[in-house]
Amino acid sequence: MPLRSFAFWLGLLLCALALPTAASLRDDINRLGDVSNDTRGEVLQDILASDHPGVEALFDAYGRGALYLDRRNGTVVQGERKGARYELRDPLTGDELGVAGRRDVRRLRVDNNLREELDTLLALRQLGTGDPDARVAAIRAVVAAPTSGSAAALQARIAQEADLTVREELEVAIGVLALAGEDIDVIRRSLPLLAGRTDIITRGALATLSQRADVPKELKRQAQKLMTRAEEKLRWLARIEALFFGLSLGSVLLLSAIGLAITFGVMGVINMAHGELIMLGAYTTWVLQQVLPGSPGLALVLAIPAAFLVSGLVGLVIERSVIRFLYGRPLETLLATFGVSLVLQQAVRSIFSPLNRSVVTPSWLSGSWELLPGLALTYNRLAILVFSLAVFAALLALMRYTRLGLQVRAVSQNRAMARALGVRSHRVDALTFALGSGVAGVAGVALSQLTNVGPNLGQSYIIDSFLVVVFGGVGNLWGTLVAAFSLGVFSKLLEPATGAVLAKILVLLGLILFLQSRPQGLFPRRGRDGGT
Amino acid sequence: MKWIAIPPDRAGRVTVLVLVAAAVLVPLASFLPADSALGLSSYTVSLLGKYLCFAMLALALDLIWGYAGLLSLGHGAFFALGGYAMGMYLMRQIGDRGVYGNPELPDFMVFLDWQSLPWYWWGFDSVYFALAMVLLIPGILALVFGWLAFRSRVSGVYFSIMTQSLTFALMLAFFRNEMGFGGNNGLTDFKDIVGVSLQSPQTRAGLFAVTALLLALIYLGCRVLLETRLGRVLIALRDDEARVRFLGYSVASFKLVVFVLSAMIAGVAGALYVPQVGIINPGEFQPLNSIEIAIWVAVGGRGTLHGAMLGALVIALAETILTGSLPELWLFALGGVFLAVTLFLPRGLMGLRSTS
Amino acid sequence: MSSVLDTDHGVILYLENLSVSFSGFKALNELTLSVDDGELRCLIGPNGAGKTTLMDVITGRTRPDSGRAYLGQRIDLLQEDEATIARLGIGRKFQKPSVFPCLSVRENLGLSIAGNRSPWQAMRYRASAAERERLDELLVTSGLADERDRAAADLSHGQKQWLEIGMLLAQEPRLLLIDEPVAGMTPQEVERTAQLLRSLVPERSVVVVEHDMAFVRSIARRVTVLHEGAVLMEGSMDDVQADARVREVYLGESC
Amino acid sequence: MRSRSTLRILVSRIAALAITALAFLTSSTMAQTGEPIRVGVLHSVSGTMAISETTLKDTVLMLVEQQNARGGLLGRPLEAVVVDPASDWPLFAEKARELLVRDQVDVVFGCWTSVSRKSVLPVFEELDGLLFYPVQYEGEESSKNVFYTGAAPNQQAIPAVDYLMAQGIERWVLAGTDYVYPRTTNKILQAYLASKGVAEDDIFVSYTPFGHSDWQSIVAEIKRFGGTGRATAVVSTVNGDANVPFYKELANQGVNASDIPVVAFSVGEEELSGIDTAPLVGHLAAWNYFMSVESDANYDFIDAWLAYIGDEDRVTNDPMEAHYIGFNMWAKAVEKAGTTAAPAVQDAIIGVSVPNLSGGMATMLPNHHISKPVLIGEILDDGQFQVVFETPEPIEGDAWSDYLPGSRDLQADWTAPRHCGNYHTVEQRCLAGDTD
Repeated sequence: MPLRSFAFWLGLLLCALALPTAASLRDDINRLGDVSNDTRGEVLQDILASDHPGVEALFDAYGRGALYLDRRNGTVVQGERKGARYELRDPLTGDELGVAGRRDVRRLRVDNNLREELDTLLALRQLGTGDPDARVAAIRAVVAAPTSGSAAALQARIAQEADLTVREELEVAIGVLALAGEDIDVIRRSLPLLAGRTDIITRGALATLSQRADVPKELKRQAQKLMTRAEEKLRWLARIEALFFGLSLGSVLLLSAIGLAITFGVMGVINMAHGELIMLGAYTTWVLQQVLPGSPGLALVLAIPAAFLVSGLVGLVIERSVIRFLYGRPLETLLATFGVSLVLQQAVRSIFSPLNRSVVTPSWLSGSWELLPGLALTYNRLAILVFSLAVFAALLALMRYTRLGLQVRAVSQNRAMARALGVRSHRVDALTFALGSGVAGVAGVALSQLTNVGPNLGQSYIIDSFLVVVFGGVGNLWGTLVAAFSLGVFSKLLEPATGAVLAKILVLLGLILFLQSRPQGLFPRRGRDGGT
Repeated sequence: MKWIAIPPDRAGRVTVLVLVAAAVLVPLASFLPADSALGLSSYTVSLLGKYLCFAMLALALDLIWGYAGLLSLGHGAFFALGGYAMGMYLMRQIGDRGVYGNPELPDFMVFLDWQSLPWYWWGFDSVYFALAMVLLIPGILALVFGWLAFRSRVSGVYFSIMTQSLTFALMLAFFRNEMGFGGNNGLTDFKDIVGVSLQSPQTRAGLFAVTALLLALIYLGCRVLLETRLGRVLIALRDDEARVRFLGYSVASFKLVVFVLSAMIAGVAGALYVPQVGIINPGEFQPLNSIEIAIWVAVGGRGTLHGAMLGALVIALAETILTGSLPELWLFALGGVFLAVTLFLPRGLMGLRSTS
Repeated sequence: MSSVLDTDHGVILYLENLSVSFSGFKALNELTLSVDDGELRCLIGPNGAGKTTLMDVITGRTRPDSGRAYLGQRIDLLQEDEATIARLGIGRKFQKPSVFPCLSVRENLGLSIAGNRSPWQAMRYRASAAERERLDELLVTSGLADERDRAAADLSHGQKQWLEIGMLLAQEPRLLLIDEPVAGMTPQEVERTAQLLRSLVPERSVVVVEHDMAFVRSIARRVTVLHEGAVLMEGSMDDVQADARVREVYLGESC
Repeated sequence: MRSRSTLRILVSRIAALAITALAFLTSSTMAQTGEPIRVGVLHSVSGTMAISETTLKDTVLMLVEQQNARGGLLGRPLEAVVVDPASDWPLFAEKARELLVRDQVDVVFGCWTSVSRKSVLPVFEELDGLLFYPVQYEGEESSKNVFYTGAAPNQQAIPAVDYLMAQGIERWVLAGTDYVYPRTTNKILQAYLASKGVAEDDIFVSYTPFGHSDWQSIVAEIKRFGGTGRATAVVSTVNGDANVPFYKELANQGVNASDIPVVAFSVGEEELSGIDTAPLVGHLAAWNYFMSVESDANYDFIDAWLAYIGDEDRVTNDPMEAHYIGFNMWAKAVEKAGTTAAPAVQDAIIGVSVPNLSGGMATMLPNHHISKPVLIGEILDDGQFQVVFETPEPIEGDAWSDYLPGSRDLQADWTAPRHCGNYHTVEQRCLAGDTD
């Protein structure tokens, strides 16, 4: 059987090589401009069979909706909208074909069904090419949307596949496809292959099988059992996943609060503009991505120091122009910095428009890392978790081992004594505030990967940030860390039972109650003056 | 007219005089044709009524911030709760005139398929019950929150942050439709108050007069209260809390009394605000609103009740003007005012007056 | 309330094995001390010896980790908060003058006059004739009769210190704790303060913390030296100054 | 006597101060040349809703300008009066009163959120003004004074679900922000799906707060719900800022449009311009208009808009089309009635038909809603939508849903003789409330 289908494919390949000429490929492409759903498959097959190197790019453009019918001459071209005009290119070669007005072109209709069709066609083609990961992806794509030839193609591939993991994937894929088939024996043989698999496709195939009327009871029961076992495994994985979600939320809280842990915690400045400093960091990311249009990833990495500088500088200006006149008057600082926050918000609105800006997620931060089938941790969350810990460690080291850190601690504990010892306390104040602000900016870079970059970004984090710092114990960096992660995990454990809204309310009320009984937070700073 | 002389200073007498005069003259002017020299349109009357509610709210905050040194950044919560209590009464007044003609349930409950009126809506058919709730709900919340906070000596910025979290939590809660307060839309489409139509110019004029007179009364009451030993203790508390404690005063109970009182005044302001603007919704719980109250007080001048009221009027009027003509500048202006007042006018407009 | 204060055995303050530590640092270390009724006692000791912490413990501001503290025979000070302790009869003067700057001298004293301290009473309070008389008397005692209507903020440093002592007296305490009363005073003011303090005993008991040795010598019969959170020695000023250990502790300290 | 005159001076001064302050605002609009027809614009240009509403304000201004270029209406020029309710709901009521009482406008185009409409509704009814409301909403309302040119649930949600059912979807996630529009829409959809034989276990409802940013758990739950092997779709009534983190999380957790498509009712071209669209490709939206609609009317509209706003990268969207339709309907009705007086326009406008931008005609119905086609679009990489389905006939907007028990029997009809926003067809009477 594998041999026979191999011959079939070989034959197909030969036909493909022999028949189409460049001219007929063009015709096929132009036929896409006016083709019904029923015949489209054939046209696509023909185009694929031409084996032209530009086909993949063509299919990709088609799937993205970038193919247009040029109404002036009836040809199909690739187009890109630039304002009111469209820049046209040859879909195969990429040669420029001039510009067209809105009325000159019509987009070739694409939808999810077509995209799936294109993906499958390309996947079949890629079964034998690329690295093992790409082959696995191709196999999955084939199984996700099987066509009549899929099983045969997979069978043909398995004989040649050398890589063990890919081979296993192929076997499972063939098994999954077999479950949908008529042959009871094949089904019986395939079922054991699927034991332990938790992915959606397998479970879907099992579920369909267990519903079928034309299958013996005993097979259905076996499928049922496999499903139950998979579900049990998934439940466990869900618990691990929930923990990860909690830690991830905690890392966001940590990032948004950690700058405040410096300005508020160490210096005692109530900085209501903290959220806006985060926002500035996020906008810095956006600006850098505009400056470096082709490489969003590089822009993101560069944004980390850039945002630190931008927010740090703004923080420095705020400290020098406002806060330094208000030391020892915390409530006045609160009001004044709130004024600053309004001004910053409106400034951003006036400069960048009130609309949200779109920060691109680089490809290496998209998607997820599949730890186990059924347990995948998203890269962006994972990266932010690691990043938050790195920022924390850096700050901790800075406070503990550097001269500035020493001076900051000295000034915050006994300003007069520190000054007597020659510490220039004003300079330390300014630098500390700039440091806390800069860290807020860095947090903004990370948050731009998770949420909207808009003028209101800061507002949504300010209350949480203060609560985290107060909950952890003012002046205690470790407290901030513990507070952020415990709040994150706690919210995420509550959420399934109560829903997101109630979970948030309960966490807030719980915090208020906790702080009423222990106003000093989890790790109070105990000193001679009793702290307050 | 001797009772007017109770506030010993001129500013106090002028404040009361202006309010009483407004209570009489604004309603009168509203019945003159709107285009005559002294005539006021219904729009202006509601606008002035709204300003007075804000002034009352500012007064409430000044009582605890200016005198007892407690900066609540959640006073909007008490205002909103008073407003909701009044709103619930106004909803019950609609009766079967809602769009579904259901005599039992407000419209928003009908179309979300509620079967019966939740228990916490019981009693709001009665105006007396509603008025009691206007005072009691903010009062009890302040009592519980204050008792917890003051007992464990939460003060200063911690108190501010916590009150802010409180109003934030309440906002989220009231946004939930399952709470039974109309969710995001809140309560609206009111028809009558104590049996008379809310839309009639007489009612509008009456509401304005009641607001102005109540504000004058509350102002007087607060002035009298602050002249007593209680008032002295509050000022002492603001300036040196430890000393007061070592004099043997139970600081917590003094704070609690004035906090509850202030919350109730805020509740009354909210209750008067709702029928005049015609809607109450969870947006009133926004932390931003509460911070704005602090700005009114800071602009007018802390520790002088009339200063706080003046601050509220000035800012509200400026907001009306600026959001109309230069909306983009409004936040710049407001932010600038925050900065300027804290940096250059620590005693607000009142400070300006006493130094010149 | 002060009726429960029972000094039958002649002791007004009894502290036993008090320990307080702040993140590892022992501010008080098994300190034991007693003060007799009607005594004027001075506490001296180098910086960090635990003098202020000791006052904090007595007045309820700091809770000790262990130990006992009694006022008279029966009142357990560790069970009460600051306000109650103040009402029980302990008055405290802080190192920095602590008066209410926005209130007048009269009002400052008026607030301090013993009486019911509840908010409800405060709302209806009207000064009785006796209380007004007492107020005038206090104004004279603290030497501020001419300043009665001035805001406390406008007083000189010394006047603020006297006002604070006057406020303490208005509370009618049995025991006064006074932290560095003469720091920053002119010699004349120091002399007047010494007189004032001497006039308080023996109706009241007074504990004074002071660095100014001349001043201590001028008022105290008994002096307690604290060092590293414990009592180093106790005796007359002469004994103290003759003691080798004390000198060693103070070496480098200017006195 | 003396004190009384001081009082009078005081009060008149205060009143005069307030009046001059308020008059200052609109001094420019008070010009009396040629008795212009005043068109009020009640859209927030500051605050949280400015993101969406500023565009609508500009749209109305453009329409007014175009109308003036055509010679105005009834031989009179049009004059726009813009106020800013600043995304503050009570302020909406105040500004509506300002427009109707002080500026004496003849018609108002405005509001976006339901709560802002609810806030101004009593004002319009009291002062008998006209309001054109351009945004899709939950229905359950019909006022004599309001014309609803956005979609009612049966013009958006139900056709979208029908389309997905035709695509083979069997399990449904109804994900929404916790406020009235999603709650009502989901109630209607639940009833509708049940009527189509969908089991209760195959529907999963989830609500989140405004601006929700942490979607990890909910997306994981959606994945689990959709992981049974039966085709699943998400019907999203998630509002505003919460959409970006929602779609990002979907993409990162590997939920693609081919596995679990999401159909949204409040994500349009304008919203997409603030989102990285790459991971969204293939997800759907249901509207009555897309910028990508291929018709000459649409091309003209887009060209005019880009020229007016002076920025070639701007987009058009559904609520803009609603204003376009509403404005033209009003203009036509005014011409038909020969006056701008509210009662005459209310009578004249019913039955008026104007072209919509997707090529057909929109008609004002007796229930003050309009008939228009429903389009389903799939998101493309460039932030535009590919129309994948269009109802063959225009759908008539329903004021009262057929799928809610409380409103099934209600009907709105503002033509004579019924003149009623909530006529009960069983009890055969007009329920109290909206009658005059």
